[in-house]
Amino acid sequence: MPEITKLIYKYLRHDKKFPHVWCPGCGTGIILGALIRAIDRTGYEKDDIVLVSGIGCSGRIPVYVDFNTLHTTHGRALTFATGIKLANSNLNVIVIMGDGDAIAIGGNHFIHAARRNIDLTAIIVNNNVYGMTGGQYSPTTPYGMRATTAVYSNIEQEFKISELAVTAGAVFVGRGTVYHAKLLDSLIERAILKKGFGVVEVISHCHIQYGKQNLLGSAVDMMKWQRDNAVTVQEAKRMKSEELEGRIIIGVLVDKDLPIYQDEYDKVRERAKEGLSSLEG
Amino acid sequence: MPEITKLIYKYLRHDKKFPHVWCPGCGTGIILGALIRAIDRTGYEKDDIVLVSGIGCSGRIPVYVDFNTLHTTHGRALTFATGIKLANSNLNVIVIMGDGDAIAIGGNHFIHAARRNIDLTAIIVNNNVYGMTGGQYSPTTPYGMRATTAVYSNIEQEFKISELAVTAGAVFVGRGTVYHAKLLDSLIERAILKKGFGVVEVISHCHIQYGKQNLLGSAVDMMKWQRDNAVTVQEAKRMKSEELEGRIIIGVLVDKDLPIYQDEYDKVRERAKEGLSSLEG
Amino acid sequence: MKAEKVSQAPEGASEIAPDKQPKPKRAAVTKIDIFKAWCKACGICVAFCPKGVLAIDEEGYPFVEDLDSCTGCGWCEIRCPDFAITVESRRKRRRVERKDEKEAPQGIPDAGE
Amino acid sequence: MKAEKVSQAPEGASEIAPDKQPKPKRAAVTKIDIFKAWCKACGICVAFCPKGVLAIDEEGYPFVEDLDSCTGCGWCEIRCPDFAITVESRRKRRRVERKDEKEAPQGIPDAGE
Amino acid sequence: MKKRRPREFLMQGNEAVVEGALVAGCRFFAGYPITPATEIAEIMSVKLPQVDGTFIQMEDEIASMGAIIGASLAGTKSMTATSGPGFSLVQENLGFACMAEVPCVVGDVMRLGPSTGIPTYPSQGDVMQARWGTHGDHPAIVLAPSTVRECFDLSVKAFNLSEKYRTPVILLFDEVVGHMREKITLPRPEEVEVIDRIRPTVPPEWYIPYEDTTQGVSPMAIFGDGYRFHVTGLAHDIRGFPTLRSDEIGPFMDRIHRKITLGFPEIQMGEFFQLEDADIAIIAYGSVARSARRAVIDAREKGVKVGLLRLITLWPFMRTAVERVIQKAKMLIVPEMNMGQISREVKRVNEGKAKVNTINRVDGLTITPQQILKRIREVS
Amino acid sequence: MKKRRPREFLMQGNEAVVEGALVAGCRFFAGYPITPATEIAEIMSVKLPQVDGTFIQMEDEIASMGAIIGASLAGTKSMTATSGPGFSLVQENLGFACMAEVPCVVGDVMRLGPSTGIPTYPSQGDVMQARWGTHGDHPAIVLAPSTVRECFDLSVKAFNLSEKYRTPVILLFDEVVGHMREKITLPRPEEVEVIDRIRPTVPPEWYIPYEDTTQGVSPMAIFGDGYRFHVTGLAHDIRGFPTLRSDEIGPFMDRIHRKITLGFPEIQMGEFFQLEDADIAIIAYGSVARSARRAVIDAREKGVKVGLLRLITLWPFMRTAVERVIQKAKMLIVPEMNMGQISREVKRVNEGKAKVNTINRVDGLTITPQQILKRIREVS
Amino acid sequence: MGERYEVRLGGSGGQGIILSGIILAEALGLYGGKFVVQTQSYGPEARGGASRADVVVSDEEIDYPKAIKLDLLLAMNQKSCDEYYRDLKEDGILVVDSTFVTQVPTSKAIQIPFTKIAREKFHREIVANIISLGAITELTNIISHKFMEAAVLARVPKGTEKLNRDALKAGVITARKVKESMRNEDIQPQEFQRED
Amino acid sequence: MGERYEVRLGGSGGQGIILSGIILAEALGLYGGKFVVQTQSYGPEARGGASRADVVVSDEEIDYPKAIKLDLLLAMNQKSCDEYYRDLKEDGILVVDSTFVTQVPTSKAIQIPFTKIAREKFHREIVANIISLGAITELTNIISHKFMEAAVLARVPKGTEKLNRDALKAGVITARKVKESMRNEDIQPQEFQRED
Ligand SMILES: Cc1ncc(C[n+]2csc(CCOP(=O)(O)OP(=O)(O)O)c2C)c(N)n1
Ligand SMILES: Cc1ncc(C[n+]2csc(CCOP(=O)(O)OP(=O)(O)O)c2C)c(N)n1
Ligand code: SF4
Ligand code: SF4
Ligand code: SF4
Ligand code: SF4
Ligand code: SF4
Ligand code: SF4
Ligand SMILES: [Mg+2]
Ligand SMILES: [Mg+2]
Repeated sequence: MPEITKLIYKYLRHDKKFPHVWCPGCGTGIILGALIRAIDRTGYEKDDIVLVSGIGCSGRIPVYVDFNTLHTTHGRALTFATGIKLANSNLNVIVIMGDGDAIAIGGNHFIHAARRNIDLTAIIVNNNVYGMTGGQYSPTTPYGMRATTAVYSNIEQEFKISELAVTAGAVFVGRGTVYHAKLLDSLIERAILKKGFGVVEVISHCHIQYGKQNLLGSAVDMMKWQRDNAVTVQEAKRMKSEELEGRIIIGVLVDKDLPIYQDEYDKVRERAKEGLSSLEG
Repeated sequence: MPEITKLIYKYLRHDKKFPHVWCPGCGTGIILGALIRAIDRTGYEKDDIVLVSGIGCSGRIPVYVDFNTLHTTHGRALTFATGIKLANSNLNVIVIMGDGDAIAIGGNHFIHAARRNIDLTAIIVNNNVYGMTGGQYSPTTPYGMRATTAVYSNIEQEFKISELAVTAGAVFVGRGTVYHAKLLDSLIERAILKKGFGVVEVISHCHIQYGKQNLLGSAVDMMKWQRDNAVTVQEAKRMKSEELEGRIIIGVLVDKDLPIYQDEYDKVRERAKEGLSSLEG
Repeated sequence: MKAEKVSQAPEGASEIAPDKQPKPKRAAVTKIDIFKAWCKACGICVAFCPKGVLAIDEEGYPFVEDLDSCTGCGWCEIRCPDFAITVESRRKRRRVERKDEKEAPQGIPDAGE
Repeated sequence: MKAEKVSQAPEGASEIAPDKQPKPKRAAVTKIDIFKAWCKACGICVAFCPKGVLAIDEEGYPFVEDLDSCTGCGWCEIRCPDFAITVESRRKRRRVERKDEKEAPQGIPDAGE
Repeated sequence: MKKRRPREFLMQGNEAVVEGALVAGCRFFAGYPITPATEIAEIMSVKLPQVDGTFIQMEDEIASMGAIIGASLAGTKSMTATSGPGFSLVQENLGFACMAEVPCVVGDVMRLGPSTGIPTYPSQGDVMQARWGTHGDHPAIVLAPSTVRECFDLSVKAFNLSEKYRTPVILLFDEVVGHMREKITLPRPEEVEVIDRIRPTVPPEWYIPYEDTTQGVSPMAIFGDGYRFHVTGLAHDIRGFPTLRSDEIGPFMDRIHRKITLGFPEIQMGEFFQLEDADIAIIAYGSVARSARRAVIDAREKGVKVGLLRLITLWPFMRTAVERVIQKAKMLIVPEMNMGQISREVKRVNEGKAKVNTINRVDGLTITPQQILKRIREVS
Repeated sequence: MKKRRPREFLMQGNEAVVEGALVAGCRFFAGYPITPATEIAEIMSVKLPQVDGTFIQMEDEIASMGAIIGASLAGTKSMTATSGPGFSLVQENLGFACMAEVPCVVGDVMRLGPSTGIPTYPSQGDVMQARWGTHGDHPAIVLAPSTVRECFDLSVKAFNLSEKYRTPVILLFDEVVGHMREKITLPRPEEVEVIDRIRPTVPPEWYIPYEDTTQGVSPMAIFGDGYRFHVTGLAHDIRGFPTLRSDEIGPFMDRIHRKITLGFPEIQMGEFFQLEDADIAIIAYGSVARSARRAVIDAREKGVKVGLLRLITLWPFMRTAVERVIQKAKMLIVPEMNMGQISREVKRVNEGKAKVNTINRVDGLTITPQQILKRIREVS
Repeated sequence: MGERYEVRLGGSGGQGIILSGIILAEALGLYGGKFVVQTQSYGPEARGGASRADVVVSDEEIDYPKAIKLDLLLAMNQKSCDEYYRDLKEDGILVVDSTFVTQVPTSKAIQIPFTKIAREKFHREIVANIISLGAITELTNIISHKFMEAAVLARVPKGTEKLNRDALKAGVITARKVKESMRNEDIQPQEFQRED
Repeated sequence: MGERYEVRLGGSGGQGIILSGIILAEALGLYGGKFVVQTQSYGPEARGGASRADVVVSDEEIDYPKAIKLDLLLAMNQKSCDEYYRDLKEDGILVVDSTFVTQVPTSKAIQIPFTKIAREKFHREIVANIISLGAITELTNIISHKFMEAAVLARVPKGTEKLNRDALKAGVITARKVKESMRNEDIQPQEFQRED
C-alpha cells in the first residue's frame, strides 16, 4: 500500500467525509496532506493531537481528520486552543486559521498568543482573500489587487504575517507555499515539535475567489507563480531589497528558545504553594 | 500672564472640571500638559481637533480639554477615530489610550490602523498596568513584576508598543517619558503634523497601583527612574544590546512617508466615477 | 526584522533547482492509482509531474500515459489536494530513500520541473 | 526592528546632560504662582527644580523658598500634573528664547539636574 | 417591443437596503463580510465612492460599529450590516450609540443560529437579541422588512428615525428577504422623504448637547461645527460630562426611553390585512409574513375568517396593534422561524384575552403557507 | 475569650463566588479585569495556582470566553467573570458553548448601563441580555444570588448544572451583592455536592457525542480521552459533524432546549416568603430582594398581608412559581434596578390574572425597603 | 397566469445557474411586466456558485417567494435532476442537459446536450446556460423570444452580445427540433397566457 | 441589638477606611457573633481607595445591607463629615479626625486628632485608622475591646502586631479621656446589649 494511502487510512475520516468541500485545485487540500504527513513524522498519538480551527475554507480542515477536532468561532481559534493547552498540557494543540481568521478579526489573539509563548502550533493558510465568504479583500491582499469589496482595487497595505509573528515574539516562524509541499511537511513538523508558539504561514491560492477576480488563472497557474516567485531565506539574504519586491521568502525565519507559558506557570504554582503571596508580604 | 496660564485658559475646561480626577503625582496630568502645548504649537483651531480616548485613567483626558472630545469604549478608540477621520478629513483626530486599552483589548485595532495608515495621531500612555481597574498586569507589565492578578509575579513577556507599531506600519513612531516632558511636546507635535498614522508611546508611572505593589516609591521616585534609565535613539545605537537591557529608548524611532488611506481612497472615488468597476469589465 | 539573527536555513535549500535525476532504465517501477471518486480534475498532478507521466482525458481527469517514465518521486501524490492519486514505488531502494527524507526532512525538496 | 533605517535623531539630544546654565546674576527674574486649589502636593515640582527654588511645607504643599535662584526654566510648570504651578519670566529675553524653542521643538531639552 | 420601465429593477433585498441607504443620505459604511449580509458591504463598496461616500472594510464587526459611530459624530450618516455572529460582536458599541445618542443604522440579516449555525439558511432567531443584546437598559428601534421594496423603504425609514430620535436603528431581516430578488419600482430620490438630525442653532456657549426638550431629543452638533462638546459612554449630565448624581442619571435614562415612547405613532408600523372580521389573527413578520398572507388568502377561500397583523416594527413592540386585533380575534397564531420570540411579547400584552398559538421552526427551512394553513384548520 | 468559629468568614460576594467555584472543582479561570467583577479574577489568580489550577488574564473578554470553553473541552471545569461591557463581548462565544454543549460558568456582576454607564454603581440591567444576548435560539440557565452565602452556593450550583446539562450557566448578580461583605459559614468541602459531567464508557468506535438520551444530555468525552470527536459551532448531526439536513437540525435544536425543560424541577429555584396568605406578592431577586424582604416584614407589622417570591433562578423563568403565587395574590409588585425586565416575564405568564406593579430604578441607587413599603401602601 | 408559475434551474457552481435565473426573472419581470421573485440556495457558506435558482412568476403580487411545486425544472446536472424531480408538478416540464444528465426519471424529459452544444458550436462551455434559456423560451409559453433576448443582452458582458444572441438562438432551434420529434402536446403548461 | 446598628466610616483613599470597615465587621461578626454586613462605595472606577465603608450589625439576619440612618459616623476628613452627617440619627454618634475635620456640624461631635496622634506618637500615619477603631470601641457598646483587638491582629501584616496593638490602645485611652471631658451620657446607644 502506498505510504499516502496508509496515512489516509490512519488519519482521515475517509469513509464519511470525502470528497471534501473545497473547490477543485484548492490549496487547502494540499495543506491538509502536509499536515497529516508532518504529524505522522512527529510520532504523536492521534489521541493526543487536538486540531483547532477558526472559520473559513481553511477552517473546515478539522472535519476531515481523525483527531480531537474543534471548529471554533471566526478569529478565536487561538483563544480556545490556549484554554485547551493550559488545561491539559499533554495535548499537542495545532491551530489552523485563514488569513482573515488569524490576522483580521483574530489579529489580537495571534499577537498575544505569540507574546505569551503558549506552546501551540499555528498554521495560517494565507490565500490573500476571504475565500469562504466569496472573495473580499483581507489584510494580506496586496495593494492594487481586486476583491469583491475592492472592485476599484485594494488600497490597503498588506500585513506580512510571518514578520508580525516575529515581532510579537513567536519562537518559531516558517513560511512555505503549497507548491513546495515537502518543505511544508518539514516546517509543520518542526513547528509542532518546537516547544513554544510556532507559526507556519502557508502561501496558498484561492483561484476561485481571488484568482478569478485578478485574472491569475487556474490553480495550476497560481502554483506556478508560487514556484517562480519563492526564494529561500538564504537566497533572500544575498538579494537586494528591490529584487525581493513581490517575492515570497520561504524557509525558517525564526527558531529561538524562550520559556513557555506553561513552564512559567508551573513556577507560579510553586510560589503559590510556598505561600509567597505578596498579599501577605 | 505665564504662557501655561494662557494655555490653561485657552484649552482646559478649567472652570468646571479641575482639580482633575487623577491621583496626586500621576503622569497622566503631565501628558495632558504636553498635549495642549503640542497642539498649541501646531496652530490648529480648537474646533478642528477631535480628541478621542478609550477607557482607563488616561481615557479621562478628553473631559478636561476644550476640543471636540469623545470617550469611547474600552479598546475601541481607534475605530471611532477612523470613522471620524474618514467622514471628515479636515478634522485633526488625536487618540489617547492606555497600554491596556491600546495593546490588550485594542491591540488589533492598533495594528490595523497603523497598517492602513489612517491619518491619526495615537498617544499611548504606557504605565505598565491597568490603572483604572486597580492594578492588574497589562501586556506591557515587565516579566517578574507584581500586579493584583500577578501576586506571584508576572510571567508574561511584555509587548514593546513602539516596536509593534513599527512592524504594523506606522509612519511616525516616537517614544518619550513624562519626565522628559519637553521632548514629549515635540514628539506629540510632530506626530500630529505628520501625515499618516503617528504613534507616541509615553512611558508614564502609576505609582498608586503599580508602584505600590512593586515598591517603586513615589511619583517622584518613578520619574527619577525614567530620568536615569532613558537613553536617546542615538545613544542606543552606540550601545550593546546587553547595555540596553531594561533601558527606555526615547526619541523618534520611525519617520517615513507613505500614502495615507484617505488619499488612496480619493483615487478609489475617481476610479469609481470613471466607472472602472471590474464588475463591468 | 532581526531575521538574520534568529533565522535558520532550511537545509538542502539548493535542491530547489530542477530535477537532475536520470530517467530510470527499467520500466514501470511504480504503480499509480487514481481514485476517481475523489478526483476533482484540477490538473495539478498532471501539470507538475516532472516526467510527463500523466495526461488529461477529455473530461479533464488525469490518466497515466507514460508509466515507464515515472520515477516514483511522489510529487503528484503530495500535491494532489484531494488525496485522489497515490504512487507506490516497487523498488525497495526508493522506499528507503524516502525513508531517509523522513529522517532529515528540512530540505526544500526537488521542485519538479 | 529596522530602526536604523527609518529612525531619526531627535535633534539636540545631547542636551539631556545636566543644566549648565550659570546661576542668574540678578534676583527675582521670575514670578512663581502656586494654585493651591489644584495642587495635590505630589512634590514633583520640588523634586525636579534644578535650582532648589521650591520646598515642601508641613502639609506637603510646595512653596517658593529661594525665588532668587529661579532661572525661569519652567520645568516645575511643565512637570506639574495638575497645572497648579506657573512661572512667569520677567525678562523679555527668556520669553524670546522660549519662543525660539517653539520654532525648533524637536530637541530633548535640558533635563534639569 | 415593450421597453423596460426606467425605475423598475430586479433587485435583491440586500441591494435594496443599499439603495435605500444611499437615497437616505448614507455616505459611510464600515463592515466585515459575513453570509448572508455580505452583499450589502459589497454593493456599498462599489456605490459609495461613486457618490463621494466612503466604504471601509474593518478588521471585525466591533471595529465596524465603532467606525460608524465615529463617522456619525463627524456628521456623516453611516451604517454597517452583519449577521448573527457579527451582530453579537457589535452589541457593546451599539449600547454606546444608545447611551451617547448617536444616530446610525445596523443591518442584521438573520441566519440560522446559535453560533455559526448555518450561514446560508434563514432564521428569525435574533429578534430578542436586537432588543436586549447589549447590557444595561436602553431603548431600541427595530424594523423588519418582508419584501424587497420594503427593504428599500425601511432602509430610508431607519435612517430617518435614527436621525430624528438620535438613536441607532436596527434593520432586521432574514436570509430569505436579504437574498431574494424581486421586481420593484424605486421612487425617484426627490420623491423620498429624508430627515436629517436637528443641529443646534444657538451660539456654542449656549449649546447643551443632552438638554431635555419637549420631544426628549436634543439638537445634535457635529464634530467640527464649532460646538465643542463631550461625548461619553459613561452616565452623563446634560452637558455630556460624566456624572455620579442620581438626580442627573435618572432623568437622562428616563429621557432616552421617553423620546422613543413619544415617537410610537410614527415608529410603530404594521399592516392590518383582512383583520376587520377575523376570528383568527396571524401575527407575523419578515419572510414568514409572506407565507402567512398566502395562508390567509387560501383560508378565506375556504371560508375561514383569518386575518394577518404584519409587524413592520418589531421594537418598540406594537402593543396597541395587538390590542386592536384581539378585540375581535380570540385566536392568535404567531408563526416564527425561531423557538418563539415575538410570541412572548404577544402573550405579554395579550394578558390572557385571546388564545395564543405558536408555530416555530428552527431547522433551517422556511415556514410554508401550507404549514400555517394546517394550523388554521386545526384551531378553527 | 470567645474564639472565632473555624469556617466562619467575613467575605465579599465576589470572593464567595470564587470559594464556591473552587469547591465545585473549577480549576481554570480566564478573565479580563472589569469593575465590579475584578475581585473574582484577582482572587482566582491567587488561589488557583495553590490548587494546581490555572489562571490566565487574557487580552479581552472574547478571548477569556474562548479559553474557558477550550479548557472545558480539555476536561477542566472553568469559568470567567465580567460585567456589562465584557458580558456583551462574551456573547458570541457564549452561543458557541450553547451550540457545542460545553459546560462552563460565566459571572456577570451587573453595574449601571448601558455602555460604560457607572462602573461602580449597581443595576440589574443585564437580566434580559443574560437570556437573549447571543444570536439565535438557545437555552439559558441564569442564577441570581442575593446573599454572600448564596454566592457560594449558587457558584457550586452553577458548575453542577453546567456539568449536568452540558451548557453554560450564568451567575448574575448586582454590584451590591458582589462587593458586600457578610459573615458567612462555609460548609466543609466534603459536605458540598459536586456533580461532574457524565463521560462516555462505551468504546470510542461506539461513541456518539451528540446522541439523544432520555434526559436529552449526551455523555461528554474530553479531548485526550481517546474519543476523537468533532466539535463545531455549525449546526451538526449526532456525531458532531456539520449538517444541512433539517431532519437533523430540528431534533438537535429541540434537544438542547428539551434537556433544560426536563431539568426545570431542579434548575428552578426560588424562595417563598410569607406568601401563603399574601394578597400582595412582591417578586424580586438579587440585592433588591433583600429590600423587599425587609419591606414585607415591616408591612406585615402594620397588618398588610404581603409576601415575597424571591427568584433565585431567573432563567428559565419560573412560570409555575408565579402561577402558584397568583392563585392567592391579585396584586404583584416587581421591583427591579432596571426599566422592567423580569416584570415583562411576570406579565407574560400572569396572563392578566393579577395586577402587575413595577418599581424601576436606573439612577445608580438601590431600591430601598422604604420605596417598596411606600408602593405597598399605595396598592393595599 | 393569474396563478403562480414556478421554475427551478439546478446545476453545479460555475454553470451560471444564478445568472440564468436572474435573466429569466428579468425577462419575465422587467420586460414581460409580470411580478417575479427569484430565490436561490447556497452550500455551506457563499463559496463558489449556488446549485439552484428558483423563479416564481405571477400576474399578482407574489407572497410565498420559494417554489413549492415546479412547473418547469431545468436540470443542468444529474444531481439536481435527481434531487428536484420530486418537486415537479405532475404535468410539469423537465428539461435536462443531456451532456451530464444521463439517467432521466421520466420518458417525457426533454433532453438537450446544452454543454456539448456550447463546446462544439461555440467553443465556450460558459454559454450553455444561455442556450438553455433559449430552449426554455421555446418550450414554454411564459416568455416571448424578444423579451428573453433583451434580458440576455442586458446582462452579458459587453463585446459578447453576438455570441450570446447566437447561443440563445441555438437553444431555441434545438428545442424546437426536440419538441417536434417528441410531438410534445403534453408539455404545454395549461393556465399560462402568452405575453405579447 | 435585636435591631440594626449602623456604622459608617468615611475618609479619603489611602486612609485605610475599607480595612477599618472590615476589621470592625470581623470584630462584630466573627468574634462578637453578630450578623454583619459591610458595604462600601467607590469613585468613578475602582481606582485608589474608596471613600466610605458601611457596617450594619444585628442579632438577626440582615436584609437591606446598606446603612440608612447611622448610629455612628466616623469622619476621617472634612468632606465625608459634611456629606454624611445628614445621614446620622438624631441620637447618633459623630466621631471626627480633628486633624482634618476643622468644622464640625454639631457640638456633640467627638473630636480626636487620629492622624496627628499616629504621626506624632507612632511616626506612621497609616495607623490612624487603627487608633480610630480603638476610639470606636471605647465610645460605643457594640464591641468588646478583646474582640476588637483580636480582629485587628488577625488583619494587620505580620511584624506590625505590637504597633497596631499600641495604636488601638492609644485610641481607647484618648477616647476615654475625651468622653470624660465631655461627660458624654448622650452618646450611649440605647438598644445595644454588650457582648461578653
Ligand atoms: C464574527 C464573524 N464575522 C464574520 C464571519 C463570516 N466569515 C466566515 S469565514 C470569513 C473569512 C474567511 O477568510 P479567511 O479567514 O482568510 O479563510 P479562507 O476562507 O480564505 O480560508 C468570514 C468573514 C463569521 N463567520 N463570523
Ligand atoms: C469591555 C471592557 N472590559 C473591561 C473594562 C474595564 N476596564 C476599564 S479601564 C481598564 C484598563 C485600564 O488600563 P489601561 O488601558 O492601561 O489604562 P490606565 O488606567 O492604566 O490609564 C479596564 C480593563 C471595560 N471598561 N470594558
Ligand atoms: S473558495 Fe478559494 S479557498 Fe475556498 S475552497 Fe474554493 S479555492 Fe479554496
Ligand atoms: S491609578 Fe495610577 S494611572 Fe490612574 S490616576 Fe492613579 S496614579 Fe494615575
Ligand atoms: S510519482 Fe513523480 S514522476 Fe511519477 S507520476 Fe507522480 S509526479 Fe510523475
Ligand atoms: S491533482 Fe488530484 S484532484 Fe487534481 S487532477 Fe490530479 S488526482 Fe485529480
Ligand atoms: S522655573 Fe525652573 S528654576 Fe524656577 S522654580 Fe521652576 S523649575 Fe525651579
Ligand atoms: S507638581 Fe503641581 S501638584 Fe505637584 S506639588 Fe508641585 S504644584 Fe503641587
Ligand atoms: Mg483566506
Ligand atoms: Mg495602563
